[in-house]
Amino acid sequence: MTILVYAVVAWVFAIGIYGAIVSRNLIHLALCLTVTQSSTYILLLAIGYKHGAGAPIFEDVKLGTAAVDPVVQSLTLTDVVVSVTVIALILALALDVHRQSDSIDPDEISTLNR
Amino acid sequence: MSWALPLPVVVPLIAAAVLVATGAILPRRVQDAIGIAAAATATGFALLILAASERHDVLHWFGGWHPHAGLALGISFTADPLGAGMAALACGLDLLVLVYSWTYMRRQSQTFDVLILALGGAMAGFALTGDIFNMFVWFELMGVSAYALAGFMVEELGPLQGAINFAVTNTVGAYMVLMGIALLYARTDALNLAQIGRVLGHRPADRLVIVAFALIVTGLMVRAAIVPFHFWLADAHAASPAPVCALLSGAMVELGIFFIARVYWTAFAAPLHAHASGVRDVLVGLGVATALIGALMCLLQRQLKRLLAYSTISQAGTMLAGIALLDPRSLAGVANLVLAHGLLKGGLFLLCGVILVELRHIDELRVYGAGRRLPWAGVLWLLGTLGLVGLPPLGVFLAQQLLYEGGREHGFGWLAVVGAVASGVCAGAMLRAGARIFLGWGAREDELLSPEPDEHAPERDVSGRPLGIVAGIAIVLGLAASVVPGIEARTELAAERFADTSAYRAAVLHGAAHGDAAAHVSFSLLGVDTASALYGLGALAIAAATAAFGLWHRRLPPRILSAGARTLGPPVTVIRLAHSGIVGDYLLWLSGGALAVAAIWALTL
Amino acid sequence: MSSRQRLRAWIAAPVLALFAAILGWGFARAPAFGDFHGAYGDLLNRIAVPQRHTSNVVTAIVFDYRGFDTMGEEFILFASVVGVVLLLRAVREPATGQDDPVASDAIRLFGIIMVAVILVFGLWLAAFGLVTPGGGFQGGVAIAGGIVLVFLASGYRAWRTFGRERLLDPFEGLGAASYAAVGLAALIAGAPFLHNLLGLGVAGTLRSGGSMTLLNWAVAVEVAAANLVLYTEFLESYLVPHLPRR
Amino acid sequence: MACAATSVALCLDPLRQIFLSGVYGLLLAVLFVVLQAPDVALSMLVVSTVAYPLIVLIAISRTRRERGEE
Repeated sequence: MTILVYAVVAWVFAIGIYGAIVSRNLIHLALCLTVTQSSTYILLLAIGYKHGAGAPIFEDVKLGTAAVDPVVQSLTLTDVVVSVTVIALILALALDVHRQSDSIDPDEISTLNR
Repeated sequence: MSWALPLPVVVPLIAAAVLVATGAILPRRVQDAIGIAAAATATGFALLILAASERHDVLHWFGGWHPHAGLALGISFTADPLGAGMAALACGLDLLVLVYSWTYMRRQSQTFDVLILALGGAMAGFALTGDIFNMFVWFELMGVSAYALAGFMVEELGPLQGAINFAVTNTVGAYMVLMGIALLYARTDALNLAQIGRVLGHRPADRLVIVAFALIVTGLMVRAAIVPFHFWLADAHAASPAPVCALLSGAMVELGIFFIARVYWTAFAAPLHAHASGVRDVLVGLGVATALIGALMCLLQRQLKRLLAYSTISQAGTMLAGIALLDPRSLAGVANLVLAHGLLKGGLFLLCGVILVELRHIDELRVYGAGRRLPWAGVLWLLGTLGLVGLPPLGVFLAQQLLYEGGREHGFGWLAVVGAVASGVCAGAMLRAGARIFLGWGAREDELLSPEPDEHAPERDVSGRPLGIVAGIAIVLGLAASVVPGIEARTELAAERFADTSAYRAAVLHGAAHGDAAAHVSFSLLGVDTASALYGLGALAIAAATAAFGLWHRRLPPRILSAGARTLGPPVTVIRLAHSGIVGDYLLWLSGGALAVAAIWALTL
Repeated sequence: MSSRQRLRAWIAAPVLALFAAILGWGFARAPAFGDFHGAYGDLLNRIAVPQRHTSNVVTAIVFDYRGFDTMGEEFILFASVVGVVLLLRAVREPATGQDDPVASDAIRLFGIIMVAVILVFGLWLAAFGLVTPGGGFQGGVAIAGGIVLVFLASGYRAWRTFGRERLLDPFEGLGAASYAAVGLAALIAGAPFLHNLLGLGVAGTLRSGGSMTLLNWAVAVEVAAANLVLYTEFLESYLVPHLPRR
Repeated sequence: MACAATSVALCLDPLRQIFLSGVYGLLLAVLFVVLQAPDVALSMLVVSTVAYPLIVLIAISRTRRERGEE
């Protein structure tokens, strides 16, 4: 189980970057970045998980009941916000690029050829 | 002084938010004034913190969550002189840039000020934080505001592409950092750097620590523009407005380097102690490669901002090599280099803005000779160049002297030669460009230089003179950075404290005073070491020769020229082609580089 | 697909496979899945409820123990939205004579009912964040989504009159500023930045958590406004007719 | 999980990709609930069902429409 979880994290991280490298569309590239980022969510939450423990919310639960690690969850929350913002920025850039060049293929828009 | 620590971060951020909230109400000039006032306040507080931290580390626990039995509950800011100095440099440049933009960006929207303020606050937070996840937050805030600023000129394709390359590569770098942080948390249950260091110090590094270290350092190297993670920098710089370049090159790149040092000394020094030479070799290698490739690419540019950008890459390589020596003296050298280079390069980029405003182009062949009517700008350009080459005893000279001494102690004496060559070649390119623009020397055409899309000048009615004054302030401060009395002793003392991991831990986790309040800092003048002076003069000679070659290479005998083209041509072409401007290529380089770094450490450590 | 791209794909595959392998090699020394006993998290799980009077420990961390991270996070959102406004300004020229994209009244009615449901859900999410799962961020996104639907359902013209500069920007700026201001207030009062000064209330109720409640609402306002600006900007870029390029 | 991520990353048609990434987001949210992280699951849910699709769809249709026009 342990190996499986961490293998999935490594795989998702790499496949997201692979998708971005071969991407022919900036919007597609942005979504690939969300895939890469999702591996960090899985990693964080998987690290903090405890078998048989509940969520770190003690509303109807007696204090002192085993609960999973709350810190990683708060880190993941921040991470989710970060991902939205980056995607929004890249999409905005993609729209501008499209307006200038009628293309959103990163290979076609290169003006910086040296 | 503890109360002042959040202010260099919070004041600019609140000001940014207020500017947006009042965007429809307040006139533009009032908003600019608020922004400048906020940046000035932040700079003032950062300098205060710097002064206080000279005696002992200043700590601030957010929310009042002091450590519970040595276990950090909340987030801390920890100011030691190097961190506080970084923050002060970032805030100061932010202030200069805002003052500059008062004229330069006159017709632009207020969002420019907002993003500059957010970038400034983020840089200060990044320099001061003592918590690794908090570092990630500021890393992203820096990134997000900088990506948008890089794409500021949306009417052109070049800037957009530069911004996309910048955003995508740095985002992937950030994910690597985050993954490293998650691994560290899995091992140590801690996010505070001091605590991470304490837990990791219990036993030597294993695979997890090595992979975490590789991920974090790689992510930071993306931001610090180290080969082969550097591609974004030139694209982003070539296209951003000059004041944005000044901030990116003057402070943001250096912060990436700074945090590599921070994270190494606080967290990884103990577990990697046995492998210090392995870490050193890889990082020195990358630094040297960066310094040389940056210098070579710098030589091939004719667009001034791209030229300066490659010179930044080259200097970043020297900084990384200095940090990689893992020795306090070299660290002091790097600190001085960051200070002098930040001010000089910031000033030179601002000067590019002046050239663009006055001469309408920033391509050295297009404005050939046109700078004759701006002699003062030419003098500033020359001064900045001399500062960057380290003419004894000005500019980066002190930094290089310390670096050379540090290198010799570890058997890396040859680093001095590399440094002299790299800074000499970069300065040579700058001298060549300056001579073409301001003196009209040399040939009008130069087939060695890469053609670049030119930049559209901003409004016609902007006068360059007030802009030149701001640029001049930065350049003069940068020149003087070496000769401030006592600065050598102070940075060396500060670097020793920075590297004193156990005292740092005791200060953060147990509130022990770190630093020697009674330490006597003399105000002695800089002692110029003969060997370093010779290296400095040698670099200057290389610069002069490079510039002369650039200007008059057509007059060389054809046989020599063709022989040179045959031997040097192919490698240069390959390196040129690698800088393709295509984001997929850059990501491939990035993952290949990350793989190489991680694999070398995995196999050798 | 050009040969360059094909070459890139062929090189990328082994590079990333090896990279994933190295990651997995390092991960193998992480604690076994489900067997993590972090001192930091366990300690917070024990002390957060008695100390902070909130039943949701994650929220206590987000708004109190590590509230400063959240401030940075709010400003990331803030800066990126400002950035999007900046980047899309060229696309956003004044448009003329836009037709309402939705014509049918029945659709509008359905939309408005849906919106009411989503809005209530969003407010509920935001309000009970200190008690149950949820909080300012999740609530804010939901509220923003609801408001967008209102305007999509009731016609785009209504949406435009809503006005980004006059209404949304102030909210966005104030949301971000007030988070920092709550922190600064503590500093001015002589306590550390973001210190929880207000009474903590009774655990499990809406008014528990002291200044965390304020911070939570600041985040809700900021997130809702920021998302709305984001949607407005993207919608504008969509609806504005294609302008000739320079 | 890995399969879903792979399909998102390798799906070359943007429209299909946003659909897949929505499904992927939902899967992630379910996984987070299983991992006892309801807060994170909720934000994943609102982000992947409200925020992403809205802006991405707009971006896609914008770029599509103009290509059709010319």
